[in-house]
Amino acid sequence: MSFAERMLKIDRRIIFLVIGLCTLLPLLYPVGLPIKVSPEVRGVYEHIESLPERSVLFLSFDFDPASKPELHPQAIALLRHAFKKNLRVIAMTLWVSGTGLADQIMTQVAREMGKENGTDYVFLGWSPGNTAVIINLGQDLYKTFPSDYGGKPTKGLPVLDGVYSLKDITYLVGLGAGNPGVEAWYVFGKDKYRFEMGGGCTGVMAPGLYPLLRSGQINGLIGGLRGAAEYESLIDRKGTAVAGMDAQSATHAAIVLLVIMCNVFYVSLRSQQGRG
Amino acid sequence: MILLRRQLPLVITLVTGLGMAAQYYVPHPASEGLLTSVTKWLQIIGGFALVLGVTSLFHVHAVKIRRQEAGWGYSVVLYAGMLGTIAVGLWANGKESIDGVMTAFGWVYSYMMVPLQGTMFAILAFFIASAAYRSFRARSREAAVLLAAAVIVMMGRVPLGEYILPLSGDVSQWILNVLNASVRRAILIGVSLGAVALSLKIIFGVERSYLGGGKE
Amino acid sequence: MPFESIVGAWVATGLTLFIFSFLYKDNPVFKVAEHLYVGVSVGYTIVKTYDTVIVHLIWKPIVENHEWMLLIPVFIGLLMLTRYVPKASWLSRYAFAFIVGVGSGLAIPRTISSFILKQVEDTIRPLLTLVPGEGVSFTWNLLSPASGVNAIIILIGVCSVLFYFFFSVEHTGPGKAVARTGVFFLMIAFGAAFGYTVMARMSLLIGRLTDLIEFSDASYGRPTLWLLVVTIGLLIVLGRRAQREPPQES
Amino acid sequence: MERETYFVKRTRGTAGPFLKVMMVLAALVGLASPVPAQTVSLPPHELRVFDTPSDGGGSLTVVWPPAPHDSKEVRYQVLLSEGAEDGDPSHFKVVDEFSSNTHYVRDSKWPWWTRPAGPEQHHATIKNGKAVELKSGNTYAVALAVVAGEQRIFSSVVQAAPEPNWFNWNQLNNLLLVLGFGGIVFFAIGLAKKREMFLRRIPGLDAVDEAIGRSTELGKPILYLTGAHDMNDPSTIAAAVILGRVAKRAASYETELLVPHREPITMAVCQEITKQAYLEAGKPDLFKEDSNFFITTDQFSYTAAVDGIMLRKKPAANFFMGAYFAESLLLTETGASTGAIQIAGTDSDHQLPFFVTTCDYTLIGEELYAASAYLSREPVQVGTLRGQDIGKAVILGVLGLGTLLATAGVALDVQWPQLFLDVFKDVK
Repeated sequence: MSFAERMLKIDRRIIFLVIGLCTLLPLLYPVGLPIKVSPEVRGVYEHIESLPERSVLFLSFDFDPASKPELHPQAIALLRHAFKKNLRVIAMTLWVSGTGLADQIMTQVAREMGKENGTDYVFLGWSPGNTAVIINLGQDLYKTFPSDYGGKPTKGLPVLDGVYSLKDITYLVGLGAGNPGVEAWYVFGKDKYRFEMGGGCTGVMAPGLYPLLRSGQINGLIGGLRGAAEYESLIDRKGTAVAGMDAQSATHAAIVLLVIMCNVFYVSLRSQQGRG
Repeated sequence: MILLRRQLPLVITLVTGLGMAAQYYVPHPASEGLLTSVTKWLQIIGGFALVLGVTSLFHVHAVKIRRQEAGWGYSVVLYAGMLGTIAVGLWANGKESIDGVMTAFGWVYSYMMVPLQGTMFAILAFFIASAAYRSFRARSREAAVLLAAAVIVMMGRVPLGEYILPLSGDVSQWILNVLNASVRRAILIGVSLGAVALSLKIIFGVERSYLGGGKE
Repeated sequence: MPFESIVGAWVATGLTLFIFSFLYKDNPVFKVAEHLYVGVSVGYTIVKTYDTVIVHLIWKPIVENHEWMLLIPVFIGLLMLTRYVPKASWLSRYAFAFIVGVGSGLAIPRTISSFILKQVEDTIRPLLTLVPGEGVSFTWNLLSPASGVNAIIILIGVCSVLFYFFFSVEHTGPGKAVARTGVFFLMIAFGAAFGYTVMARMSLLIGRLTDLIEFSDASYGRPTLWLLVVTIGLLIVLGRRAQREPPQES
Repeated sequence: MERETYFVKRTRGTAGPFLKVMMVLAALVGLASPVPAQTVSLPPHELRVFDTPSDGGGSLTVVWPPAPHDSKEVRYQVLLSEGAEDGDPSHFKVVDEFSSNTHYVRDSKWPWWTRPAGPEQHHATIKNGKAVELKSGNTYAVALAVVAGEQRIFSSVVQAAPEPNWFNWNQLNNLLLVLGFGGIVFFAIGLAKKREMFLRRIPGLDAVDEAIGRSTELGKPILYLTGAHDMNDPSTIAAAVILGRVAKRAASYETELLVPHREPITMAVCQEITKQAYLEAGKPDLFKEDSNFFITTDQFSYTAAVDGIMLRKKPAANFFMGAYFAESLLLTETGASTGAIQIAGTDSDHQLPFFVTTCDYTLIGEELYAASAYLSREPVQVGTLRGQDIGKAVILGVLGLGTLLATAGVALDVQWPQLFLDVFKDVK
């Protein structure tokens, strides 16, 4: 067995250990490398920045705990920004298992920024029906959600003053981890009800949303933990995403190194076989 | 009976399908009212569909426990987890928090469901690393191109990469915005044509596999 | 620190480590956690469906606001559940016929407008730009998404990939060159997706480890450290036992 | 058109001197503020008010020709009287106000076939909303005012009633595309039922044969997975069709076939398919009921079990067809470490990068369906594929021609390419 062959056959648990350490060490001993902001993230930030006070921002938290590390910080950063700008926030989720997370995010940030439920924001909760919910919201918000998450009737809530359907909202940001997600909000929402919209998504979804970004169907995109970190640095409130960036750097470097090693061994192995 | 069991469902699909497609082009309030009602109905039916999806799992594990098949103990764990969650959930009226105070249901969610589901997917990070080392090989020119693009994007999307190779940020931005977007666009167009063709076949009864189940 | 948070930290840490034990190998501790996960999430879905659908979308509107029209979807929903009654299971077809019909009908025009027209519209861009006073010019800037050179690259990418998924002509002659171009475009896009997926998975790991680090704090009683020892111990004991018993084929 | 030219000429004729006077006046008073250096001449002419076409009612459209005073400083006000009386417009409610060099028809999104007026004209839409109440069926009086500094000049009052419409003409292109594409698909299916249709060779299928051949040489089994979805999913159906082909080859080469399942119904269907394949290969005696076997529905337990099979039995060829999720990487990585030839086919685009890097050959997205149609020759499948191909060909043509026309439009500074381009726009 040649050296290359032996190296390729090492127990994968050693690699597990390497990647575990690459994540753990930067988390324990952060370096704080600077983060550059991409135009995609800036798109969402600047649009929110341009909105007048009391504009209606609609946030849909379409993710579950599996994507919490990526989308939770995005949601927190967006909410902090919106509350700082004194926007009215309507939030909901299309993913049943995301209800608890969405509720936590809303209560936590609202408490921290001193915002009042019903006046400054409302959390509508979850509803089944996926895309049908989006259309129904575009037709009549009060029919889709007769009551909010806490069971209070939505009709007459001060935060919903002048809002009858998706046609009346100023900006929508869908935070999606899959389907239904950002695309569904475009196809079944914006396509007909014509509001401005931006998106946030997991790293896995992000490359697939670039055609929509180019065509202006969404005016900004926050992609994965990196996107969240960019947003955090834009609003100048460093949170978990910025804290995770060093570990992200280390793991990426490790993976790149592993891929290179793998291919070096592979090529040397092949040339040996070619000679033999 | 064939009429009732085979023909009529196809007629329902045809009528509802054509109706809802036509609705898109008709701005009249009557048509908008129809859309409001039908989507409201779908919302409620969606709840029943969810129950349907869940119950098959119910059944599979009940059988396992009854027959005491290999690993039935795990099925008991599953049942215990499910029944426990339901009991706690009903107790809390299905709310994770009431006026910002966490309920027992919220506790189960935050301290059991969130870490369990989160970790299930986090273990993939380790497997990617091991696969990166053992099997992401440039077997062909295509795979080599793929890996090269992947390495650039991986470096360009983290601060360290941009620090070491300042160009990688711009290059990966260009890959995503131009090359990736064009491919995704072609795929999107192709898949959409497929989806429209499938929907049309369903409406006109050429494709019936969705009717599935149920004895004649 | 409230009591339930401390208990919660211990439970969460324990379950996290149990799942991570799969990295060593598939083992009963992992399986218990995995099944518990399925059970809890199914239970959660059931509770949420009950609360949202039965209480808030059906019971309250019908009983309190007398929206009798809502009995129609309830009826259709019940038809769906006849799937479990072998003799009446054909009735469920009506429900599926309705859902699938409506779903298809809603999707067709919206897909055409959002994914075909919009995408075609954006791909068709003039390759030249008219600068007032300067006349027509071609922009070479790769970094500007709207530049002429990028418009050409996108056009080539979209067309060659569409052609690659074209099954009515043999990929020979000039067709082969176009299809090859398409493959290379595809591979670059897959590479980008690969990079982003790696990023996403690593983020998940970072998220879990952040929690574990938080729970190793003394205020929680350091559950991470203690439970790590317990999990490793369990794995060793279970490993010993598996060695003593003859291996089973499953 | 004639009337418009006349109007333009006339306003030009009168605006000149008036403008000069105003400028002198402004200079005299010493106005250095952004108050208009020029001012309005005439009341806005030829105001047209009508129900906004292609909408659900509750909206009126106002159209009027441009004027030489159109500039940033001069503003237009759209005035509405809730009653129908033809009264004094100065008592009307201001429902919209904007600079007079904006709101041209050419800047709006109307395609050429629904454009209510020439591109150089002004337009405004009054909609039922918070500020105004517009009810379908009621008649309203509308007027226009030009505001320049202190000056406010009114147009004549025009009456109109909003009403709901039965067709959105802006979406005509969308409807035609649906009808056209639908027609093509059904025509192609009909044709495929009547005669054999050409489909190009799918290179991946050659790789499948090669892999089976190698397994036979090495005397090792073949592992075949059908994916995570159930039998209702097109990808699983395609996987089952391809399994038929693999099983037939395996039977004729007398190579062992292993098909672990995670869904009981799929297993039952695949058992039938395998049996049929062995019959067709003339080796029914070699068929083993338990070559298709059920493991578990749980994603990761299934993966661990299949990985175990790969490590123990060391199959020489692994096939991954159908839909996959995160488990794909765990499966293909173990397979690669055992040195097997691996062939994948999936429409799960998020897993494709991993299959491409860890497998020897990958059927990408639609190729999986094409391979299945190629093998089964089922008219509906083949016809649909052909229909989609025609759709793609049309889009390719539109992209090519459209880019040429759009470029020509810019280079020659002409408008006529829009006649073609508007048809392929999403205009609402």
